[in-house]
Amino acid sequence: MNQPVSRENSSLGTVELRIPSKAEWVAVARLAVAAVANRLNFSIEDIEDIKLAVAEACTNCIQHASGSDQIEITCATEVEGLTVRVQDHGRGTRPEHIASRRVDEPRVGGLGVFLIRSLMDTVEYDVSPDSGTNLVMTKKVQS
Amino acid sequence: MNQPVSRENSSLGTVELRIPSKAEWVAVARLAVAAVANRLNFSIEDIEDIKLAVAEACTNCIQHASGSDQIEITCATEVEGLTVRVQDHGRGTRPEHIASRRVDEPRVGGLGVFLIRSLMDTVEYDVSPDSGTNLVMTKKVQS
Amino acid sequence: MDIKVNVREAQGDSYVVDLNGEIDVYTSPKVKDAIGDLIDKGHYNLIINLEKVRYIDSTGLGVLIGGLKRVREHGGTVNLVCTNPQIKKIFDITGLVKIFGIYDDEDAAMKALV
Amino acid sequence: MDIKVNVREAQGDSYVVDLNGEIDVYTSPKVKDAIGDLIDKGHYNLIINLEKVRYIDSTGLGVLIGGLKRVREHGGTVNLVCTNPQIKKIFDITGLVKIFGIYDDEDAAMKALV
Ligand SMILES: Nc1ncnc2c1ncn2[C@@H]1O[C@H](COP(=O)(O)OP(=O)(O)O)[C@@H](O)[C@H]1O
Ligand SMILES: Nc1ncnc2c1ncn2[C@@H]1O[C@H](COP(=O)(O)OP(=O)(O)O)[C@@H](O)[C@H]1O
Repeated sequence: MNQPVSRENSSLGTVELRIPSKAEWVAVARLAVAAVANRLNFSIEDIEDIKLAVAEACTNCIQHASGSDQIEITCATEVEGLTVRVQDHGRGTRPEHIASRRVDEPRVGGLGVFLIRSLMDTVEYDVSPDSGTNLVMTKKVQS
Repeated sequence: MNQPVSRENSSLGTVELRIPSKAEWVAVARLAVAAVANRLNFSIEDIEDIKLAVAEACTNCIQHASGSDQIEITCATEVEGLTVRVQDHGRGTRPEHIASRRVDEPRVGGLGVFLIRSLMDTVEYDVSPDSGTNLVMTKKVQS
Repeated sequence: MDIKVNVREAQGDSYVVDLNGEIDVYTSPKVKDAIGDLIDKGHYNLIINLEKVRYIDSTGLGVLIGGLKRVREHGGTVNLVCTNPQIKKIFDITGLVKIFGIYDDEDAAMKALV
Repeated sequence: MDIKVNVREAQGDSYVVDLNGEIDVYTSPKVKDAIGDLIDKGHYNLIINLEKVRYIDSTGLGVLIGGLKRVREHGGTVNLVCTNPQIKKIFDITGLVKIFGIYDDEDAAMKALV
């Protein structure tokens, strides 16, 4: 018989957070997500990575998602790792802006998406000019 | 002319958190609310008070609100202080259980509501057998 | 967010339980087990060192009260070492200062025990 | 969650900016202002001490890069003091190690400056 692969079984629960789309609340998001990650078996370094990725995602919502007044952060936890969704309802961007690329020369700005892609295991952007930007990123617990 | 008292004006925004009704997530709630309180002008002692009150409220949802699988924590921030709502959708309790009272003799249990009432400035329970328990508590920033 | 528990034998058949971290609804069962184990083995004079505890909630207090009740049945006692002002305040407002011996260091807690 | 900024004069018309805390989208304007003030006053040789910085994000990096660009226009430079491995890692993966002088202590950063 086939071994049923049950994703449900490994779920440890979902934590949802909603903050105003303002700079002063980003710290709440990154501390809350760090606390969530702390409940899984992540190393301190991995937790720092997740914290920064979430903060970069929120910072982009604040700086670029015009018309959105809230950011929704959803953390789905599993024994194996963490899936974080960061969603705004502002005006989205064009896919080329959030494409993955290399850092070549010093300049102000343009590091946020690069850091998110560097620090997380998988990163998926769903950009829509109407309904905002939906970022889903995952990190696996190192075993 | 009368000075219009505008509550809206002093609002700094609302942070909402939803955690599974399980012991391992209470720490996330208290750390997130502490981070919110940290953005207001609270003293470290006041932040510790708020942290404990929120944790006690969540602990009660987990231990007593049977049938509820989530806890909603809403933090409404103002320059003057913080209003935290902790809500579950489990079976509620009778009002006499959450009444304010004195601690007279040692016993296991029965300290949670007492602590919440001691640590916060105002505490209002809205208990309903059907729709769960809704606790609204406030703390003012000392000026 | 977690608690470390360390148990060590001290003078006169007393035991010290060192706690390090946060005691809440998630971590207090671990503390309860450590204290319960000692009592099950017949050790009724305990020092619980809370110097490195940054946070305690009512479930943590409940574990300490439960331990105290059990050792008292055997003529024993539980003394606490506690210096954190926030935690001292919690013992104050709950009235637990009146039922626990609370000391600033382990020496004082030990002297009061034996 | 906040940042403390302290500016002090050092040898040879150089200045040290001590940062303590977390540099993010909320706190980085404060850092930007401190560095901008120094540059506006004609100080182009700066050491930014990140030893007590526990966290930095891309807006913080942007402030440092912006400062470096401005002082370079005047033949100056910005050296960083950084020991935190997580923050060093961020400089690594962004390639900023190549454009900043990053040192383990202030002495080394100073020697490289003057
Ligand atoms: N949530 C978002 N809403 C709208 N645009 C976004 C969002 N996130 C990223 N972007 C787009 O991606 C670009 C790259 O972002 P980033 O790498 O963080 O650099 P920077 O923010 O400095 O431009 C932004 O300039 C913006 O156009
Ligand atoms: N969210 C809740 N849902 C249902 N009952 C509750 C809730 N919060 C408090 N209660 C009731 O209030 C009582 C007192 O709570 P508390 O003072 O924390 O002591 P304890 O939890 O040890 O009983 C509980 O025993 C319970 O009956």
